[in-house]
Amino acid sequence: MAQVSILSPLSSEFFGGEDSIEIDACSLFELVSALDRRNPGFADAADVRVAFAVDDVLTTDWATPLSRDSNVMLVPRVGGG
Amino acid sequence: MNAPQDKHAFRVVGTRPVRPDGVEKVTGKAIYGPDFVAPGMLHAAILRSPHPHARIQGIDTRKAAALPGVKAVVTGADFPSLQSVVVAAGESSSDIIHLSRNCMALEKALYEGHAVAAVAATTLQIAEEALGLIDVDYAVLPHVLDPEDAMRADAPLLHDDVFTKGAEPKPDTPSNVAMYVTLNRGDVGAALENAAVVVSGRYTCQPVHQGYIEPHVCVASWNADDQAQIWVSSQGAFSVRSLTASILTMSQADIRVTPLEIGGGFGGKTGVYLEPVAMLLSRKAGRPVRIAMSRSEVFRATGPAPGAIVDIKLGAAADGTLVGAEIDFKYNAGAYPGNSAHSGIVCSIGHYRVENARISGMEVLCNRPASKAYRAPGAPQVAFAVESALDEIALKLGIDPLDLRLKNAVKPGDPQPMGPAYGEIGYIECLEAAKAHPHWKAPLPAGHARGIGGGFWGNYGGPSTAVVSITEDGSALVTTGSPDIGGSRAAMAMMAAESLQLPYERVRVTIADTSSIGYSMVTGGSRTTFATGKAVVDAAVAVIGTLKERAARMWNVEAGQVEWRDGEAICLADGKTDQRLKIGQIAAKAAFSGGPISAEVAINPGGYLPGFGVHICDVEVDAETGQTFVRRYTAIQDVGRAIHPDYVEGQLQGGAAQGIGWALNEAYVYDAAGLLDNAGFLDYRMPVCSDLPMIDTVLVEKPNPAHPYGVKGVGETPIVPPLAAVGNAVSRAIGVRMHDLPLTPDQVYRAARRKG
Amino acid sequence: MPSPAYHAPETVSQAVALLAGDPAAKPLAGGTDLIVQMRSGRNVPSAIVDLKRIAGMIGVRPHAGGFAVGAATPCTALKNDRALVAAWPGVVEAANLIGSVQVRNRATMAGNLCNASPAADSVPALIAAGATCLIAGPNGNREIAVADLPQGPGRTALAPGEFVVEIRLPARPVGGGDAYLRATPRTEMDIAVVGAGVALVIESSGSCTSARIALGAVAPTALLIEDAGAALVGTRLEDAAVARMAEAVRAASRPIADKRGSVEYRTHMAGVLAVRAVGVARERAGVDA
Amino acid sequence: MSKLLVSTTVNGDSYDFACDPSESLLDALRMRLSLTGSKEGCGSGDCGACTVVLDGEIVCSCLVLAAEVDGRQIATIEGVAEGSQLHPIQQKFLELGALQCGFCTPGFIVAAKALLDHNPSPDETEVRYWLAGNLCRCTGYDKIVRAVMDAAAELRQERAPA
Repeated sequence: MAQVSILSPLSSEFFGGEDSIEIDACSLFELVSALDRRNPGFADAADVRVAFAVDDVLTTDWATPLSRDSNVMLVPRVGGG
Repeated sequence: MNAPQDKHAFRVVGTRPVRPDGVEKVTGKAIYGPDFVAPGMLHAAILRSPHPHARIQGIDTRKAAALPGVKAVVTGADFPSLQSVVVAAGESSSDIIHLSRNCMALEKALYEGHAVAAVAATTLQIAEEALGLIDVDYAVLPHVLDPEDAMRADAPLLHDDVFTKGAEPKPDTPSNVAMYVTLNRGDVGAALENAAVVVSGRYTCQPVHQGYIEPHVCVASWNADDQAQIWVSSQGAFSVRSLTASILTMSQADIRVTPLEIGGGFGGKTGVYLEPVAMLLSRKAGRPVRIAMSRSEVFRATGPAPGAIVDIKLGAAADGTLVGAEIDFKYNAGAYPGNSAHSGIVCSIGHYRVENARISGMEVLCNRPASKAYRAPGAPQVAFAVESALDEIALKLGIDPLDLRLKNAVKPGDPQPMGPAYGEIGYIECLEAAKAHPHWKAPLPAGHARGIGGGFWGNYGGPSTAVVSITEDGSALVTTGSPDIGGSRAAMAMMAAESLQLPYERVRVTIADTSSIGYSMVTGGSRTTFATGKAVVDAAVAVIGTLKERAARMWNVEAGQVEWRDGEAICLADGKTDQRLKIGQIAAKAAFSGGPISAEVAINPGGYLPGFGVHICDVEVDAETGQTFVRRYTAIQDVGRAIHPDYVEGQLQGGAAQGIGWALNEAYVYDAAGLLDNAGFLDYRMPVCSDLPMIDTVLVEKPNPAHPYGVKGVGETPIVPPLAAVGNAVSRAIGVRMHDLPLTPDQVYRAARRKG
Repeated sequence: MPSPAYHAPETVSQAVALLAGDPAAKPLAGGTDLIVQMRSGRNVPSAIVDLKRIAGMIGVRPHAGGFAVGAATPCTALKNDRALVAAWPGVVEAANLIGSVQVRNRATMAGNLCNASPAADSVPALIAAGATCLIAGPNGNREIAVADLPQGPGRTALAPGEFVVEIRLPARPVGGGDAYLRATPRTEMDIAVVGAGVALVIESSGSCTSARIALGAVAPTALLIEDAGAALVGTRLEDAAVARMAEAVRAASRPIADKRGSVEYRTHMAGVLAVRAVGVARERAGVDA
Repeated sequence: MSKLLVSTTVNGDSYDFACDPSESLLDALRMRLSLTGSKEGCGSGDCGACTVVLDGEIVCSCLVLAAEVDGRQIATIEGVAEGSQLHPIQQKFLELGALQCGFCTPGFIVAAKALLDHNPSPDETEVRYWLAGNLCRCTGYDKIVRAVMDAAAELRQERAPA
């Protein structure tokens, strides 16, 4: 059961304004699937628009194990030049 | 190899060798985008909308197609119809339909210069003549250029399929506001009410073009078997491949993109404009097709950075501690949704500890070319407002502007704007370096004034692939898929040489085409030396492992009994100690010890760290004429570690110059009809050599623990501080707060005069 | 662009015949305006008549105590003529503010004049200097004041078949000094927001006996502002006289607002630059400030 | 439109080519003679990337008609090095990292060489104004100016009597 915080505009765009939810997931792969079931379309966006911070560390490895008290933050990805 | 090493232990990293592609580039031999020729190639020209907003009711291309020498004509109708899906575009993302439509309009032209048709012919003259024979039936629509005008209820709507992302409740009517992003923490209202000083104001800056000197150009060849080749100078050949494949609904394996030398990009060459058009023309004509933009087309149809309107309220306690920030900004995204609002939020006050903040940002669509990434996209505009407001606070409280920033600057462990804690960042170190710099202490001559500006960029990692292989004579070859836009071949060779402990000259670097190496993201976002560099080092380390293994087999010892030192294998096994095998000796026998020696590494590294900087600018203002002369300039930045200091300094200097241009003179000028009136280098005034002083640099090196040599990435950050550094200097020079860029002589004169 | 014909005549009369025979033909000197206009489609001549192979078209020669500058003489070459630089430094400087070194190695004063841009840098300086131009045409040669050649943006007093053969500058008067200053947002590579050309004659007594003040980019053509000159004649260029001159300059200025400047700024700068140019010209006239 | 025949000398070699009357020298160099070292950044004389030497003076080759160069002498970036011996300006550009993308570099080198041919000891201001017709968007000009000044110093040393 990871604690998920969701930042603007992702919260409004996909989660009806909710910015904090609990999800049962053992990895980010599972988490993304679970979020997509709740809010269809999120998985496509996750591929290209979302960065994930697990316990304060931005991670690109979606297999990173999530524990019961992991904090996952969904951050809009910033594109460079 | 994972922890940064003591700098003095490096042999190659931190030195300044000649770049491997240098001689080709100083002798005119290097093949850039416009230099490439394919056998039998046709030349194409693009018909562009003369209206900023018009419905395309019909296009008659029959006369053009009948002109002798014309081999193919393409319009928006030739593009496959697509399902709306957001795809990665460069380092950001876009709806594939919008990307396709920006390459060629279908139902509406959304800005002057929007492509509406293209012709390929045996000569460029014939193609251009044919454009004149195309009859487009336009119904001209009202246009809008300014973001606040575009937000009005009666404003012309650009798209009926754009709904404000991030708005609550989820909107059911389309809008010119493409995105709305917010960040809230603490209680701003109370904080500002209790602040000792609150400054507020509206700051604006104009859209500016990246200004690369090489115009866009490509050659495409699409064969009857549906396999295709594209030769292009781009920041990302893989990005060209994936976007072209998506737009044309092709398999990515069928498109081979060969990167040519690239004449500047700064974010502006991370997408596609011409490639899908050239592909369609090529398929119709059955021959390779070249399309090259003129400079005017570059200005009319390719991406500026968004302009901005920023309203800010910033409050501080009497000792200078920042207590609250309220910021609302509107970015002018141009004709299609962009991606810069997020970074506007992040980079607004992310370099300071401000407990209470309410920040909101919008991207607003207007009838201008679609905005495109430009060096730290979205950061300089809002940083200009924040750093100007800070300067006002410093003046009001009588605090040294560097001390004010030092008091509030973020440190490792402080929270980032989006939440996670900062790692080993170096803003404090930069500010301290600024304070210690002779420039900061130098007395100002009469009529001169000094301004500073701070700022940062988050930098990035992203996927990269690298191959290191050992030749039969024991030299090393590095292959990557990251185009070299400013000397990165040198950095790759240096990191590989450092790792392999070979002389720099024994390592050579190739940028491969998309069919010859695995995926790499664009060269951009200050990610290449970090991410591709890490892949190169990892591959070199893997190769060292192989070399040790092969030496062990040659000595008949365990691999663990071999050490790699000074580019040689040294045997540690009893009875054989001090036996050595040079890399060439191992390489010569590679075929008999297990086969050729090489390693490919493909990674998506985390652990990238932001780069912080502070710039000091001295100006002299002629109050009578309003002319501003930049007399001295110093750029200070935490670069993690400089692999090749010349090219790191160059990034700081180039970014500073671009920022100075943004601050002083660069702007688009539109007439009442919505047509661009300065689509050339004469009246779009980028700084020339005589406009600038030497740009001093200080490379603060606080290594990144996640990179084998401590790299953080440097390219984006240097364009963030200059807008305010220049603006603050001019404001102090004339005693009037300057809110609106560019600070042309006309503007400065009028501001000084209003003051009287 | 459609390709025009190219001719490189060797005599003035051949050039006149080519130009007179084809009203859509254009003479080519430095090409720094014409070729840009051809490429942008703004000006597509049916034929190009390259003047540079005509003897005498390139170079500065003495003429009637002053100078004759061949129509195809690049601006840079003016700097190499010591007598010209000594006599009319303001004219030479004005011509050498145009574009870049590369551009000035091709661009000519005659081209600058015939392009008839209100912002042409050399024109106010030439007008202030009292320059004339020699025009060849189907009806023979004629000489007119430089000030009379431009008729409006892009329009000249040249009749079909006519072209400027040379620009003539008088001898430098005793006590004479000239100057040209312009305002641009950048230090180089820019078009004048305003330009001010000044030619003064100052007696050994310190009294100004002649003053010609010409402004560029404040009207459809470069303007000789006679009131401004009159404000200085008979004075010792005291501050009050110079201020009256500046006032006359601003009063005569009727600029447009465009991408290069606002009406307010241009009008203001016309006065500022005229004052500063008078200061430089006065120094060159050998009178202490 | 019939083509014009042009005979010219480029970097000391004679060339004959046919061109359109309105064709620029830059296009002729790049497309007819395959000398692609001179670049087109603007086509209007504002960027200097196409700088070549025409009869001893630098010009923007985009603002010269190919037809005009019949019988004249042209020098381009391809002729700056003598064989494989780089010119000191080229060498200094490399040593000081005075190029990033390198697209403007040929124009800068040709222009800088002309400066040092005219004026062996320019000061910084003279270098900056001479090079004002060459746009560079990558470097902020700092290292370019230093490279030219260093090359000037080296050339002065070479020329100085022993």
